[in-house]
Amino acid sequence: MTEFDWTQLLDYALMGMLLAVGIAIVRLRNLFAAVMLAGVYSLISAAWFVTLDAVDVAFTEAAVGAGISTVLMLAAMLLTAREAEPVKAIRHWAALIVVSVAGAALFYAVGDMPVYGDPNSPANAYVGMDYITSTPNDIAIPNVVTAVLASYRGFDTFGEVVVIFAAGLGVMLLLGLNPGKKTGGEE
Amino acid sequence: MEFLASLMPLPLAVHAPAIIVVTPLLMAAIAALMPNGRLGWVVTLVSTVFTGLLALSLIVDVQSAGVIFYAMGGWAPPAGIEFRIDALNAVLLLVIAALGLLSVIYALPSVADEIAEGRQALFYSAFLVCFAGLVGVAITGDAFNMFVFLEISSISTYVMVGMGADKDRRALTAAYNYLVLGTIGATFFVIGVGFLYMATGTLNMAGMASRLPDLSDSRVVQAAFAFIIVGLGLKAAMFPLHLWLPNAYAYAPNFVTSFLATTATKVAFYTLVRFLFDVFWPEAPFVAISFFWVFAILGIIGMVVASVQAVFQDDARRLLAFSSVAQVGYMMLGLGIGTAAGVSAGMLHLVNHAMMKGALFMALGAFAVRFGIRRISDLNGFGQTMPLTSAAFTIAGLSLIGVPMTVGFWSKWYLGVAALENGWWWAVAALILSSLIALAYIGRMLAAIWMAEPPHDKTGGIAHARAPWLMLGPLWVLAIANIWFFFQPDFLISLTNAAAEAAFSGVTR
Amino acid sequence: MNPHLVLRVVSKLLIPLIVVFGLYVHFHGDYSPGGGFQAGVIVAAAVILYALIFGIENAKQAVPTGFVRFMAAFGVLLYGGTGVATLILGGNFLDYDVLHPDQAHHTGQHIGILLVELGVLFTVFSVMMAIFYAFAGRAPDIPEGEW
Amino acid sequence: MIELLAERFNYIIVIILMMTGLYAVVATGNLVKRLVGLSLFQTSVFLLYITIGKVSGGQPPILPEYSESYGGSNAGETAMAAASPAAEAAEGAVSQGEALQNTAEAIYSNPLPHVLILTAIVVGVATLAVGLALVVRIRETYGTIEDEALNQADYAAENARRSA
Repeated sequence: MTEFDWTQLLDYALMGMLLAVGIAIVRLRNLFAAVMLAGVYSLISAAWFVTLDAVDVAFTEAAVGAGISTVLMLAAMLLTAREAEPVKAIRHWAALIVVSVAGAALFYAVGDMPVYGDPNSPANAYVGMDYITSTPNDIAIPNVVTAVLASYRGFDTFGEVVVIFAAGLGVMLLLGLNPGKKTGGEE
Repeated sequence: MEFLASLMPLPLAVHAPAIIVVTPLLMAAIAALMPNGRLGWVVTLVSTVFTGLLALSLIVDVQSAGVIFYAMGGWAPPAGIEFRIDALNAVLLLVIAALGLLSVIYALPSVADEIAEGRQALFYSAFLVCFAGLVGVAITGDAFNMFVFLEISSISTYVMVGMGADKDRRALTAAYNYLVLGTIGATFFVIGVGFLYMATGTLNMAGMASRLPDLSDSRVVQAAFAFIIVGLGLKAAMFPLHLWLPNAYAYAPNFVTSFLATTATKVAFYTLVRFLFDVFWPEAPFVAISFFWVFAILGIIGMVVASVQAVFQDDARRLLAFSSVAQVGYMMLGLGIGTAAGVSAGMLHLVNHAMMKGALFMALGAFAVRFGIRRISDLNGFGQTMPLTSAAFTIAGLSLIGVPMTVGFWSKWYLGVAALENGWWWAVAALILSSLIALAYIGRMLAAIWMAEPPHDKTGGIAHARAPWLMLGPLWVLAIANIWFFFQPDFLISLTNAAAEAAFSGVTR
Repeated sequence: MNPHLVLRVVSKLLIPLIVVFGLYVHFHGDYSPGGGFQAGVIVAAAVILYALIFGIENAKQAVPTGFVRFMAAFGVLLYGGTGVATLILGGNFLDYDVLHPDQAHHTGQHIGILLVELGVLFTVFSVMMAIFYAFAGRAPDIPEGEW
Repeated sequence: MIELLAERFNYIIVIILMMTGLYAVVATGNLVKRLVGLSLFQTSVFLLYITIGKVSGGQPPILPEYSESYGGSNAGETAMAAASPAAEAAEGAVSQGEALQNTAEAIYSNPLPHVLILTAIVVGVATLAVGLALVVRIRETYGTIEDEALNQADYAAENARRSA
């Protein structure tokens, strides 16, 4: 590309912020701060999703990741504890081993990954792009994401509704909707 | 079977792959609205009976047609999601449908005993969601759709395990640990699927399979393989990724344990077979290496170590849970042998283990519903107290050890034969060793049941009790199946041989 | 003077706007980012805001727990029911084309997408409310000084 | 080598982020913080998927509105438009053809990863809700949400039962 792409600078800035926030979350022991930063992390991700053209995802991530999840974690934190105990040395090393093995496997693969933004990569040259050309003929709505979500892969979305329903069932079963007494329960 | 299937009206038969998943999901929503547990149970029973009939008709269809495809939304793959049923997942359908139905019949007295009345309807709803999720995982032909169904079944499972907290608070921590490890597993699986998508551009498993052989040098594909194996291994409780299993099985409500132990890890095992042989292909260098160095080795370590751990348990259900980890080891060994005979033996053990573990956990649940016992020492003299339940327990226990006259013998026989074909005499030695340890831990329970002094009631006589018929019925069906299929093994062996053949012929059309 | 007066007035103005925005996000999902899921979260956020300002008991009168439980199941039934309707009309599961004869404009697809997104909206909204009721009902009273 | 990495810097950052989240899950003994780590891990995986689908110079996969009958911009009207059998059938077909040409000219990013991640976000929040509900119950039953303290409490209870 001959012309310098200024949005790349924005990308770099967002990635830097994600890294900083991510590491801060790991190091913080104050749960309130960690939870709020997790919300910030989601919000920055949402911003990056926008520069990556995933506006639907950005919208959802902002509403769910930065909104609902944060509120949920705050509520749970209020009911449980404000401060986490420091990480034990043995767990620290165990975690480092797990992370290095998984990270090594991932870095091993980086060399064969398609170049960032490559329009001819297998992922971008096959089904994904076919949706763009077939949606006007098959479904005739402008938002291709909605078309794929609700029609082409509508069964996935049905599963998604069921997952949410299952979570609702779980919360109703475990906590109850009218928690007057201690162990919950519907009646 | 053919007769039952022929009763199915044609539109039902054509759309059976969709209906078999959607029925329990819609019924789950209806069960959640039921005012009391008994009605919830009726809804659940109706939908599992219906699902069972559909499963039978699908299995018959697969035997005649070979492979059944179903395009969701009418969109042919790769644009849409495809369901795909062949001889391999037909076996899983049979196991889930049969054990699901038996567990549901068994559930009414067990759930009434363990779950608060106000929550029973929701509980049955969660069960149906889990049931549908497992069926969906078994028959979907789309990798991402498989993730969605894995999570449907997993989330409802975490909840159901946590519901054991009314009896034992450790159910909560068990459910939490299961949730964290299960979610890590699912996320690893998603990373793997993402890498496969990156390399092939499609999510349809058959589509991936047709494009992957040209990409065997791609590091992305190799990393995808590693992440998928670890992710599914976590869900299948493959040693040493089994840490969530013992507590989850030990403290969940009895009915949940007997359903999960017979289906959930089995479905995860099936997904491993599907990915190893069909999405990837057994000749690929990294897959070939994994047969010996991952599945055979870890399988054998798992079946010996977990068996030894089982010997030292005091809690009866925890003992059986460790035994389940060992049994997963047997299946992994079958997979690791890497031949059609090995896979067939692994699948045979999958079916047989569902029969024996189902009966064992159901029997413990029957003991619990009458006397609220958990520990092995509490089983003292139950042969006189609850003879019917104890007899069924004994049959299933012997089957678990693998003595002749029970179906467990065939599992080990065919595993041993398949291992010897590879010249793996040490695998046979490990099989025998693990069976001897199984003799020790089952023997310990049988000794307590039959030889120890029975508990006495207030008048000084021996206490007598009978489990509810709804519990004894499914229990004895499984116990008799354990003997019946020793004498009539051809049906099961033809099913699993066809499954192995289907695994080796790949998923391309 | 009630220290929450400003909050009360502002939220009374905001809540209807949030609900309208949620519905906009829902019904405009075919044309712009958004859809049933985001809309469900936004509408739930409006009710949660109401509960935070005016108390959970008031919110439970507006959106009762029984209604929440019913709508969560109803959303699943609506989504699945759309699929069953397509089966009865002779298509594959979720094949919306059979819902309407006008194939040139793909009206069947539009009806189908509208129905299933409504299902998503109902379930997501009510599950978010269920989660909120379950957690908030247990919250200990936090002295204002602590924040 | 430098160039190879520079062209794939997005994956490298995303991998580091994923591993940060995974570390938080495994290392911490606090049950709430472990769930925070889990959602960090999952969000980073979402980033991985979305960067796969990015096309340089692309725009969001929302096509220009190619049919008059769907041109309304106000919410209520468009909702009706979606369901109404449109009058101008012929016109619609023509403008659809034009739209096809438009789509061939513009570059769009890949919509499929977006759809997958929308589903995955929902699965993530569902897991989080169930996990937090369990944590709240654990806290109410045990009085702590630290792993070690929980193990000790179980161990002590087991010993007490055995000696009784």
